[in-house]
Amino acid sequence: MQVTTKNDRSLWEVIGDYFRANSIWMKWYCTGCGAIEMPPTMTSRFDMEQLGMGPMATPRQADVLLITGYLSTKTLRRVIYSYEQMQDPKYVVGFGSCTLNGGIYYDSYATINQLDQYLPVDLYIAGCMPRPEAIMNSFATLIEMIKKGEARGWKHYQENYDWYKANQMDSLGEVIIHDEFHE
Amino acid sequence: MMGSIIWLIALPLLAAFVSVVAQTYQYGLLVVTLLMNLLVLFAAPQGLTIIGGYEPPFGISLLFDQYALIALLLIQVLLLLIIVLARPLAKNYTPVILVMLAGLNGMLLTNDLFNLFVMIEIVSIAAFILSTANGKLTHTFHYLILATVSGVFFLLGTVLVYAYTGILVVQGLMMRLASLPVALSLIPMMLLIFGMAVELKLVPVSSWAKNIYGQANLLTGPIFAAVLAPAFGFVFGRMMNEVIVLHSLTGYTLLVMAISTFVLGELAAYRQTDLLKTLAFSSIGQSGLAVMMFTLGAPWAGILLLINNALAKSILYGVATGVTAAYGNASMGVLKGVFYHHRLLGVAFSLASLSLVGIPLFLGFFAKVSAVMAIFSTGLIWVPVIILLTAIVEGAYVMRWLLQLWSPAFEGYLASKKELPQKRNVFSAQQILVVGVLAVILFTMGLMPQRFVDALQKTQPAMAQYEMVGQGEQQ
Amino acid sequence: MIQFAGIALILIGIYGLMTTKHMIKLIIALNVMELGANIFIISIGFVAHGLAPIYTADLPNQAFSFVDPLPQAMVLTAIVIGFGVSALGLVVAQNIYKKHGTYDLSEIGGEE
Amino acid sequence: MTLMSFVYGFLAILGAFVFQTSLTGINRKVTARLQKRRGPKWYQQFIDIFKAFSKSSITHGWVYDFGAIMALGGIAATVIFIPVAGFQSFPGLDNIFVISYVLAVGMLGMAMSAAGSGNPWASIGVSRALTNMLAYDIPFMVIVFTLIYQHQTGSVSELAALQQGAGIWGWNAFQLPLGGLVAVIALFGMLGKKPFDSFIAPAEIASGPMVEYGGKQLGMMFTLHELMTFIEVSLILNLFFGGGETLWVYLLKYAVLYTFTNIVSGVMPRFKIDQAVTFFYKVPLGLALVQGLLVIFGGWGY
Amino acid sequence: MMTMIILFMIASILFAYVLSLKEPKWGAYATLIVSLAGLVGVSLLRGSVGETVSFYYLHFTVTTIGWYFSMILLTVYFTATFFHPFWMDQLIYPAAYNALFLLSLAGTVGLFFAQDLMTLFICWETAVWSSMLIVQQGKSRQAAWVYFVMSAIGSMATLFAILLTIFMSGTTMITDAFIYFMGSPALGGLVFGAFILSGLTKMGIFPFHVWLPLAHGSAPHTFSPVLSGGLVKMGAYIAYLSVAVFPAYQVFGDQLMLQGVPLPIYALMLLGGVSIVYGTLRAIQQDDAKRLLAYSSVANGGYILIGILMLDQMAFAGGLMHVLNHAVASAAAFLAMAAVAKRTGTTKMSELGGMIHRMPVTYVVYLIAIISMAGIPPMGGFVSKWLIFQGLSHRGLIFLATAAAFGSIGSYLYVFRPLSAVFLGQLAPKYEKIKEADPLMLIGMLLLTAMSLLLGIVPNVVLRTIAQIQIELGIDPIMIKGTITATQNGSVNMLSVFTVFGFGFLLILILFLVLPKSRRVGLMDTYTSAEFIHTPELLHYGHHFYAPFERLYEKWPSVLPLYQRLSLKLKEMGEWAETFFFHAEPNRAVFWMVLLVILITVGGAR
Repeated sequence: MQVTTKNDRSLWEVIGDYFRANSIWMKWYCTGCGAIEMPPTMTSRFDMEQLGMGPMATPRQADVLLITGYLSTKTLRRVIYSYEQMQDPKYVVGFGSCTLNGGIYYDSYATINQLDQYLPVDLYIAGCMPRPEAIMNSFATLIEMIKKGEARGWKHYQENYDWYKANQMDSLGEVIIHDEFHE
Repeated sequence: MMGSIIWLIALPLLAAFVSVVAQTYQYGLLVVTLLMNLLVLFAAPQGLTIIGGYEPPFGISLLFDQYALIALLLIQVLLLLIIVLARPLAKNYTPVILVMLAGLNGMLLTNDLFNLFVMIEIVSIAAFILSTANGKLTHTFHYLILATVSGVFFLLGTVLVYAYTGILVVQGLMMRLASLPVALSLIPMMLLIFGMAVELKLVPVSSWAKNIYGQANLLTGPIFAAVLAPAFGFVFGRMMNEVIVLHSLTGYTLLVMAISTFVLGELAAYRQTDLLKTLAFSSIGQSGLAVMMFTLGAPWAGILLLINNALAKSILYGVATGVTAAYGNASMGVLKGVFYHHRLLGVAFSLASLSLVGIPLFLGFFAKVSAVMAIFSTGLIWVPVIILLTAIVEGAYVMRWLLQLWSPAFEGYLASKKELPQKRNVFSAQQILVVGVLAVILFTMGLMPQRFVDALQKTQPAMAQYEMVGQGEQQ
Repeated sequence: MIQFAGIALILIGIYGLMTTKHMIKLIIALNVMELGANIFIISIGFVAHGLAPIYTADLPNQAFSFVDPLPQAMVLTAIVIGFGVSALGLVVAQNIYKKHGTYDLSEIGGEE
Repeated sequence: MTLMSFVYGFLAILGAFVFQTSLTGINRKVTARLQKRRGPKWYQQFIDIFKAFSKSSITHGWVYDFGAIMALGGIAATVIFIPVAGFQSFPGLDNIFVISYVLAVGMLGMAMSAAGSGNPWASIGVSRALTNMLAYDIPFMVIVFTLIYQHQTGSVSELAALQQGAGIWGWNAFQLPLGGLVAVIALFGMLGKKPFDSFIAPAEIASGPMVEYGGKQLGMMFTLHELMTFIEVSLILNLFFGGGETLWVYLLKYAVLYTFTNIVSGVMPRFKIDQAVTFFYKVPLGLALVQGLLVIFGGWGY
Repeated sequence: MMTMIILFMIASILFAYVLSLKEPKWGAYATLIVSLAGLVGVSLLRGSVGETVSFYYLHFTVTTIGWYFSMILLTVYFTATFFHPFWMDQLIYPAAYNALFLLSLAGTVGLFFAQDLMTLFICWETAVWSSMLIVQQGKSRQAAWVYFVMSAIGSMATLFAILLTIFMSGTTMITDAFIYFMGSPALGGLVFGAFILSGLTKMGIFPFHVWLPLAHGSAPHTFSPVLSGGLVKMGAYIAYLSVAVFPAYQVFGDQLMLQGVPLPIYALMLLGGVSIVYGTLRAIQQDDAKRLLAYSSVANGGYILIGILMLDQMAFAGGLMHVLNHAVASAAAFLAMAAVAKRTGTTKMSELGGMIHRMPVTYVVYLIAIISMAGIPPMGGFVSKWLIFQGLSHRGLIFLATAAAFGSIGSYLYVFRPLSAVFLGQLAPKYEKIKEADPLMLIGMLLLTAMSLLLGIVPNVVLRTIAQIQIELGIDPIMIKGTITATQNGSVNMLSVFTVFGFGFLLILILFLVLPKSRRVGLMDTYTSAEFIHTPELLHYGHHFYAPFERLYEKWPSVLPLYQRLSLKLKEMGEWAETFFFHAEPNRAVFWMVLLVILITVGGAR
């Protein structure tokens, strides 16, 4: 796996990155128990809006895909589908141990262990579960990364699309499925 | 020789006797008689024909005026066309038809009240026999009983008139009767009215018409609806203008009977799902309308309605009975879309029904307009309201049938190459021609209504000289 | 007096016409009614002590009056017509009987 | 209609955008304070909009783009019609019906674009938005009819000018208190503020008409929302609160009115759409009719 | 000139019929040419106002209003004929269709030029029955029947009024006859009510609207535009006659006045208001696009009625102009639906979707049409609605204004629905292969589209004629100055509005083009909560578009059952009559006869 490190942004991209860093709209993919940490982060005690962050209803509008916990293979398909519907530049944040290494489900037949095998994760938040403080802290980090143009996972995904696709297919069989409800 | 109007009665009678003997030439005889009658009609001078040399108060006389001319012409022409149309059936009934023709002509011509009774009875008997052609004898029996009872009433009325006035001459009888005290003239007038009511199909004695008209065949349907009905209508018009004195009681009774005949007949027609039954009730209703016009002292509107109805009904019955015979049933489902195969018949039928309803560009419209205008002048504004409201009902059922008969399928059906119902043979080319001729007559009359109405109005002064007397009584 | 007899017969006929459904009886009622009418008509022309309205050579010379001949002529015609109608009615009734096996209209019902 | 008119018009659009967007940002802070939060920066709304413009985008076909352009174009044009403190780029075009119907061009464009995306949520959102419009516009229109009848003019600037000079009591909101109340309630509906915001319910129908927008189209929609807010608040301001004698008074009144709606909506729950319709037809429409009848037959306000 | 037109019409009917018998397509082209010739011929009549022609018992005269109405009608007829060649194989009686089409055209044009009342009625009925026979060739016989019956109710009332007028006044000339009633308000009221009834039924005003959705919805697709855009406008002409030529305001002068409107006229206007609301609500519910448009005609008929009945400077002009605007817009919308139906075979919105990707031009036609219909600038519909609003608010007719506002906003709801469900949204796979409508059809539709647009940008072209009509009637004409349309309480310059709108659009277009280009994705690539859906039909939102709103009034009673019940009652009465008076036994009839004889004898003896 080849990691791109080039960072020669044009002026427009620098300006764009400034805006993107200060306005982080998230699509929460609340797959696991981690989602329970989001409401306190959003409401008056921690108030994520002061960083320009906020939840969004659809992936089209969102900049960040937040995966809050373990991902079963069935869910992963949908995560990938959602990710591909997001507009560039887009960022993936893995939330909690489960996305990192499988967490307590590390030996489950139904979940995946490492999210970055399938999607380009820009930032992991470790912990089981991470507390709001950790979340706020890591988002501050993400903002810095975006500002500096270091959060380039989306570009990496484009460049290594085949590699990601192969991994996805390896684990899921097929990403877009025709399930029993249709046809 | 041919100049005498009496041939109109004599010729058919003669032909009737001959036809019994000369079976093979029956049909030809009928046609020839009718054609000769037409000749006589044009050749004979108008005026009073005295039979046997007795002056009017004593002997029988025939009155041939513009009014009689219109009626006779209508009847000869229609009967001629109908027997050509229904040739196979007419062959079996030639003597009856000839006798009936003699009776009809006599009925319209006679100037003697008792003679009128006799003629009416002759026509009735011929009609009974003719109605057996429908093959439903109970209905014939029904008709027979009712017509005879009313005939007895008419006879009694005639006799009473004679008893009170001493004369039986139709022309001018009203003058004499009007001078009688009301209590005296009431009963004969009422008896005369009821004597005619059965043949005029007035409610409540029109029950026979439902089945006689409603199960008619190609011969009886047109004859009953287009020949007998207008003939009796014309006779009634004559009676209303020359004989019958309306008092407030009889006048309003007659008016109510006429109106309820019109309204109830059309309402009953509205609910029918059988084409012939619908037409039967329509005939009843139309008859009520014409009677209403004569009652209200607007004879020319009545005449117009009678002519329109006769022409329209001859076509409607001709086509309807023909189609019914071919397709086996007159119900809505069976006859759906039948005109798709019979375009010309369909066009004639449509013309006739549009005219019947009184839709503009056709004769019926002018008839209806004349009727309403005539009623306005009597001051009874509510009567036109009833007429027009009922006209909606009439239009509704006629249009329902028209739409049903015309549309075999919906838009795009033919493009999808689906099958339509089978075509069956209804009429020969000759028969279609006859229907076409009738339709053309009706249509042309609608094209020049003004001339036509003017001609009718010319008959007005001659016959309405006593109108004011009756009106004075009525109001 | 004879007029009332005629009217009574008419009423009897009408009663029959309204009540029975038997075809033969209906025709009989019709005949009774016609008979009544005929009697009534005759009575109209009746003149007490009148003579038959026939001019003959040996007419009495004293004052006399004819019976009105016209009603009689009418009755003659009416009887003929009545006869014709009755005959026709009976033929029809018989044919109905052949077809349906009854003379009673209510048993036949409506012929559709 | 000179070239300068167009320049003024452009400046009006720009000014309206800048002013309203700042105000929105401030009001986000106000809302946050209501909820005991710190809230975003006052220029957060600008960042959000520009960020949307900076992202890549997708399109679902030409009507998706065309609708968006038509929407924003129509709304931008409407801004030009709005008289601000008596100033108009194109004098004589400020008839109230013209404004409210030109506004509809924008809404139609947006609806078209949203439905053109093929997403059923967008269609549901549009259906709710239109229903909502049917609800709030009728009472508002009735009051507008009353105003026109009373003053015999349909020009917004004239109606605004007529209220000035008599101090605060000259405002229609106080002259016709029922009407003023109806207008303010209708303003909530127009702005899509709670409790009448079911058509963009994010958790239920994924933000409704906006569901498929991302990138520049989303940015355009945000811009559209700011401009539309400007038009609607200005309309109510001109019709019922006397407009403004000078630009500053106008902007001040505007800010107060907008903040007021924002504060109220901050503590409101949300109506279902049929509830909104029932509410508008029961209370505001009734009040509006009563007000109208009082003015027309009772001679109130003369 | 006039004689030539009449003779030409009659000849062309026969010609088209014979030609269609030979080859239906030629007949279809003949209708196109004939209606074009009629359009040109009538447009030349503008200069000869006052010319009279008698033809048999029919008398015609050229009037400004008649000219205006005929031009509208002929335009609609003309544009509809562009579709005829493609429909000949769909029809069961193509020859009759072509002939009746021209006959109804002749009837309507004759109606507008009628000089006397009989001619008026004859032309009216001719147009009615000929169009009824055309409607019959569509999807439903019942529809044609209901159409005829409802028309008959109106026309019989009108016939009554006409005959009474002729009888009372002794003249048949329209302009002279009605003056008689100035002296007798009671009779005048009766005549007014009866006369306008046919107009009400034809326009589909509230209790008489039942025929309209049925007939418009199931007429042949090529004739629905004519019905909605053309024939309905005959009713507007009757309304015009009964308020402007019939001295209604004078006759009702001693009645209770509501804001300057006499109570009877106000009541009629309220009916118009009810039609607006009712038509709007029902249109929102429909699933069939044609029926939806038909109900929108009901609503728009309400506007026209209110406008014309106002008989003032503003709303009257608006009403007359709305006749034109709605004719053009509605015809275009129906034609667009016809084009869709031609390609897909259905007009049911729940079965369609995504047509824009296959028929973009048709879509544009429909879009412009509905913008005009909803009264959104810069299309024609706005100007007329604006004038009506101005008039209403000037007089302070608050309930009517409420209804008008409801209809106006409500129209956004219902016009958007076919736009969304038929043209936008997901394209079903079975329609993947369909093509854009035929160029000839497109020409017809685009003509109407161009007209809608022009009417919106330079409405004064038409308003000049309307001002002329107003001057002839002796009321204040609408004020026109250059491109400015002015009323007593406000003015509008549609050209400026259009320019400003174009300016805004241009600005945003530039912004859009400057920003990076978007990536094209498929229609199915939409946000579905990450669910995989592969059936476009399932992802199409076409059923019960406004379900929450519809639920509020779905239980409201409909009017049609009332008529059905009435029809049933009539049938029951017929059955009753049959049982009592037409019973198949002789005894009963004898009983009745004798009973009556005895009763009269007894009555006479007393």
